[in-house]
Amino acid sequence: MSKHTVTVTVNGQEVTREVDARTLLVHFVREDLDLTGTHIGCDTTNCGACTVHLNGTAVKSCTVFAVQADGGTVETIEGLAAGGELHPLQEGFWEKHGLQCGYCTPGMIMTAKELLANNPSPSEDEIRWGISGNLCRCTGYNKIVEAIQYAAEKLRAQESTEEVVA
Amino acid sequence: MIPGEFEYHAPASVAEAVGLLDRLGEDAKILAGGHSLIPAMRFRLAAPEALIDINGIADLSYIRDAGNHLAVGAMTREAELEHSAVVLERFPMLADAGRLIADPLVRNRGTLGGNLAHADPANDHPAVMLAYGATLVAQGPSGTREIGVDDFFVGLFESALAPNELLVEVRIPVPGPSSGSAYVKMERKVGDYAISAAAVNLTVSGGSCTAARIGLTNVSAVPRRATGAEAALVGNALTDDAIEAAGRAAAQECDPSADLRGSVEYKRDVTRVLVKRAIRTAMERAQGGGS
Amino acid sequence: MTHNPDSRQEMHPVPEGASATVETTDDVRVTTPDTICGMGHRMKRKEDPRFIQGKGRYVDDIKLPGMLYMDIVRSPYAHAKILSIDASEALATPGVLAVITGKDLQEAGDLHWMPTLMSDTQMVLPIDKVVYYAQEVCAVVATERYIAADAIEKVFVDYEPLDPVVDPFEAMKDEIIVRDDKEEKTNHIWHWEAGDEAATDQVFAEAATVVEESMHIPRIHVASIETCGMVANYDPVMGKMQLYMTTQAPHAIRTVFALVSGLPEQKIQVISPDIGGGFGGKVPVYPGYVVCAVASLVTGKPVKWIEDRSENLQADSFARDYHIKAQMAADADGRITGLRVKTLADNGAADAAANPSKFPAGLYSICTGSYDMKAAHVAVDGVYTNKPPGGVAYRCSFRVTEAVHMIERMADIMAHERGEDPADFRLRNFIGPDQFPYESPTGWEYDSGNYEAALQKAMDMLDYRALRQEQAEKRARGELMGIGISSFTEVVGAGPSRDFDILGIKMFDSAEIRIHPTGKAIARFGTKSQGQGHETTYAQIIAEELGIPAADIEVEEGDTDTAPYGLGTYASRSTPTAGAAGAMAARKIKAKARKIAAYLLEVGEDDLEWETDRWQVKGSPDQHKTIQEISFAAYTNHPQGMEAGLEATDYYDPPNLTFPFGSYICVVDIDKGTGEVHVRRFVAVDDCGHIINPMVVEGQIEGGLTQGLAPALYEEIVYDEYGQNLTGTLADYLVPTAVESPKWELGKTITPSPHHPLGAKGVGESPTVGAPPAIANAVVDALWHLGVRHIDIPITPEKVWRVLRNAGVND
Amino acid sequence: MNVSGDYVFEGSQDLVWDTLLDPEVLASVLPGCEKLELVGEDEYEGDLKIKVGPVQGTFSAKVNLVNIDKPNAYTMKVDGRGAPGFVKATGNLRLAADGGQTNLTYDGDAQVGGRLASVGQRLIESSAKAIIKQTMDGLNNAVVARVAAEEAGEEAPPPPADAAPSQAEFAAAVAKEVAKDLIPAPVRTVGIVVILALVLFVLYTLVT
Repeated sequence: MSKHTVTVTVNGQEVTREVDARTLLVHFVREDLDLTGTHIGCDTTNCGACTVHLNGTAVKSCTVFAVQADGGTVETIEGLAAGGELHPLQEGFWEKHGLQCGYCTPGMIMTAKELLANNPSPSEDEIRWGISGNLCRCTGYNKIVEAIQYAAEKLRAQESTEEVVA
Repeated sequence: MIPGEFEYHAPASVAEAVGLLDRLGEDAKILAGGHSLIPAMRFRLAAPEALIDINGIADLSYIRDAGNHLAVGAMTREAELEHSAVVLERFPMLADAGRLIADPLVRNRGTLGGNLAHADPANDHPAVMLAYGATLVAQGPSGTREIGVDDFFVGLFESALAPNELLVEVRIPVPGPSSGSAYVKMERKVGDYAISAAAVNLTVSGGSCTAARIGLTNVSAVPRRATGAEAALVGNALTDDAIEAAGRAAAQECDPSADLRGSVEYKRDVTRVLVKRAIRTAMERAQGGGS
Repeated sequence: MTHNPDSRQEMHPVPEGASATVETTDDVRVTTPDTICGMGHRMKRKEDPRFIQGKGRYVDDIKLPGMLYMDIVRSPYAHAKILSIDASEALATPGVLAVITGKDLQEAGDLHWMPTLMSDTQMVLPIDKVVYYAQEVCAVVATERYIAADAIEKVFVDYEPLDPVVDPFEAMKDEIIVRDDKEEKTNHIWHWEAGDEAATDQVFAEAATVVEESMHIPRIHVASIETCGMVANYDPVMGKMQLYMTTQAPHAIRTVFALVSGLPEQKIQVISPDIGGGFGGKVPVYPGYVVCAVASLVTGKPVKWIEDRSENLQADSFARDYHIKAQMAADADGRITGLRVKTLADNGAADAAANPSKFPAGLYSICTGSYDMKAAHVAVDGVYTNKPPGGVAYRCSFRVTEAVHMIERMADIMAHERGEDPADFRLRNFIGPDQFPYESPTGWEYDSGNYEAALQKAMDMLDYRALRQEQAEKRARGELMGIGISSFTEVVGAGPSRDFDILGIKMFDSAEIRIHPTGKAIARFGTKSQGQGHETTYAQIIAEELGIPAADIEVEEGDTDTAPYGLGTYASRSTPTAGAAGAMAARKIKAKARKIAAYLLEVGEDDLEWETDRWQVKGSPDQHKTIQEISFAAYTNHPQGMEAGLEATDYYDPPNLTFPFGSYICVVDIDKGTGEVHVRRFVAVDDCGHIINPMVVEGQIEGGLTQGLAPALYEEIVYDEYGQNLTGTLADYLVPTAVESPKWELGKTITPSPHHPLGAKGVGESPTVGAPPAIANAVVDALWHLGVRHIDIPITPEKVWRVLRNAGVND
Repeated sequence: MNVSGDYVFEGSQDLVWDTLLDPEVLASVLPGCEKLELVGEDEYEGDLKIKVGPVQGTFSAKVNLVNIDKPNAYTMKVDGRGAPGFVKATGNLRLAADGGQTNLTYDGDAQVGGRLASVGQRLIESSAKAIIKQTMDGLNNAVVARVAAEEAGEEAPPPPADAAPSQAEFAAAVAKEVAKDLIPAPVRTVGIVVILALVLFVLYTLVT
């Protein structure tokens, strides 16, 4: 029925595409923009494998229409390693074996990124509740929590050095 | 699962949204957070011909201290309520519920207005607003009107809103001195609907209860207050027996359906236990200086 | 089909010279420096960089030019005749190219039926009747994913509903026949036995105490976060069929597909890219795969089919569903003397279990577990019901979870019946460390074990005796606390070719290593990781053997055009089979390297000794050639008369399976108001022989523990009496989140396998096998004094609540 | 799922029996009923468009009435099918005159299947209760109207013009019914025949 032109800044780059009103944001990211790092794992908004940031907030992109992102910003896993340098969360997941099959990892990392932005030194419980919208079937979550704690320390360390420098 | 086609409208103002509702009638649906509607559309169990996306309307998302009540815009996201200082400080029952709705990612999109207007007996806000005695402000073609929460939930997924009316604001009365409130929920796992939940708002003086409002979640077709449980408390000393009597009254007056979350008998007894726990927490909060 | 147990007595002779009683230690063996990173190092995984940057390549990420999309119309009835399929409106939709029905498959060469892994037959698409809810009925092929999704809503199937049979015990009465395509009109599929019935009866006759219990291990689902899918790409010009698919056993699928479709096997390439978790659910061939391949054949274009979550949960990848009646006998001293087990296996509409073909009940006869007893007898019957076919070996070496749950629950019931502490009861009944190799009464030969050491370590880790004291004090105050133990033994690494095959293909596995002139290497294997970290662990095995740094070894799997033939990854068989093949292939390379070193150093081969990464002259280590120098020489200066190059392949046929074990202790607190069970602590001590990468092993155990917690307290596929699946989405199939999953505490002991080249055993499944009974035992332990002896998993709050209220216990 | 209950109708047994078996009255009472025709000996066919909350579905329903013992009892078989799924129900209905009223008791079994049931399982029972109550109220209104008409000597009034009750009326009916439950009513004697609501509808909301 209704076709819409949407202009979205994706990982810092502005893109313009024609979409159906019903095109889900997750399909827009995967099929129209070929950013296949965002994954689909369910049809009931439960698993979180499709988590991206929409206008700076972590959302499940399978339950948002692409047309709702018009004029906004979307950040996906592919946008995290700025300038070839891994984000502390990517480093943490690698260092602490926070992933096995890798399918839930992009969504898990995007959720953790917002969690740490809101709460720079979360407790174990706050991390577990913070990622309770993201299902993982391989790891049993212990090492995901350790990976996020690793990233939190590194980000805090970076913060303090920046304060010293600034 | 892929939704069917529909016409998409993104009004910039409430008036424009209400105009669209009026014009398009029953085949148009409001799209707020969308986390109830979109999954139903993906399973083709809902196929509205048009969606009216009200996310673009600026002045519907706010948390304002309005003296004797907290004014919350209908499009306020659950996550904003969850992290709001005034809510954490002076509306602990709302804060209790805010952390237990679905999961953190859904709370970034789900809205207070959507949760209430949907009138799903399994949603958490209906019971909380019943216990607060909130007022809901609706705007239609001919202006706005106030609906008391006791009259808002009419049927299974049926609110008192007319087809061409939009919920725009929720007004939550500031709890009086020496009052205390709590929301206690039991769910099978994070993100599930409640097996049962109790929202209890008490005013206490000299160890006895002078006022009580109690809302229950997911144990009746229509969100309603547990008037029997309230009656068991008001005017009595808050002894263990009175608390047990209130729990029993709630268990008897609710009307749960059997499903994967439990049998009717089990849900009634859980309701009894949760009402008692919510009463005790509310009492502690009342004695602790009220809120 | 019955199976003669006696023929399996001579099953596993241990090769001469391998001493079975091996030392148990706690420390991980490390013989190579960090730079080489052989066995025992906590090496960061080589596969992670692509996953953490969203550059993994899963089946749904694959886009080919002109690719079409397929979607499937499914039955809303569990049992119904198909009167007609009206696809006219769908075909009239712009973008819809074809609707494929059972009749089309029949005409395309009788492809409407296919063999299952257990040599039964399964419908690809039905012609006259559907036999389970959500069964595939027909498929729509369209130019776009969204158009295909619209089109399936416009196909109208007229059904005549029939009464379904959903309860397996009802099914055994043959009042309703599920499979009327079979000549013998019965639902009874097979009967299978193991162990000596007469000896068992004798032991029961003499027993001082007999305990009996019935238990149902409910139907559960793999629910890996990626569902199943395929991109079939048939090139009509070259006659070549490329199948990108989510399969854990690409080679076996290629052979079966060749046999069924008639396409020549060299023209079929199965590519299993990155898989988003398999856990056994991606072993079988599902109807969607076959229809997708046929769609590509028919259209001459690539066709993509990706399951939705609800299709996956409702139509495939289910596991368990065993109805068990068990009896245990013990003498007056509390020694277990015998076990008698009767079981009914609900296979659904076809025996599509993923078992080795000689074992219709998988390795269920491991059910005597870690205990030394005189006699045991197991009898199992398989039956058809109106449910999806299966069951897969979900993170379990073919029915070992069902066996271990039964024996560990029975051990706890016997201990409690005798008023004994369950730990002391187990310590008395364990197979002693000096009894290995141990001949079990049901025909298994356990390679090595030290069960006391593992249980003692777990008890020490959480101060077991103090916990019992705390429990007693709390019980006196009316508080409910439980402590549960599970001391399991697994049998993994299928398996010796004399007994283990799938559809006749022997269950060896393979590795092929090729060293390049600059000393780097590429190694390909017949297995297929779905997250287990083979690209890292296999590299560490080769690094251990040849001293080539693991970082310099590229590991590949999953492409049948390049990888050597193998039986795939499931049942914790990768390390025991393909891992061993990697070691053996490396040793062949080391032998050739010795000849080249001898030639370069102008000494005899016997004058040389191997040291980490070089051949050196005995007594003067400065005279040596590193593996890198030897590799360069293999292409630039190899001895005349010897062929150039440095590579080897090995097809490893394990002489025996491996028997990992462990002891888990779980502490629970019970909410007397709501019946909720809270897991306060969970300690897991595992023994899987020598460890390749401790970090990866920890990840396998923690992941497996959460997949053991899931069926113990949360997950179950529920059918109503009409065969309707009521838990068909992740909103009702309760996969635990990080909040439900406890902070697991791990410990280890190391008892090497005497016959495995690296002394290693499989580990991926032990936690999923061992955890459920530990949790169930803890809950029953907390309630035993209220008169409850057993509660079936999942132990929901309502089940506990009913026990409490029936015993007069209130909040 | 077992569905049973009772209802009091304000009219004589014969009058209610006739009201009940009049397809026009039925069509006006069943929620979202767009058409209901008598197509054979005690056999009806109709289309029902059910809306509860955001979820709606169109069902084509076949209804057969069997073991009819006029005006005391009969059994109704229902087979409703649609894209969202299907409903198969059997209802045994018994009437007993009680002074000026008629006392109905009904019990039956309803099977809801397909996507509807797998996704909306939690709401099958509450939706069924809501639809049955709404149907009974509609029938009682029709009965009361006929009684009034007979007393005034006129013809039985045609069913209200707008055939299908709108959403708001549906809601009001349910609310009234639920409110009635709340007030601990004195034991009500129940009189008149009612039709078991044919189609159970399930609202699906997954996650707020």
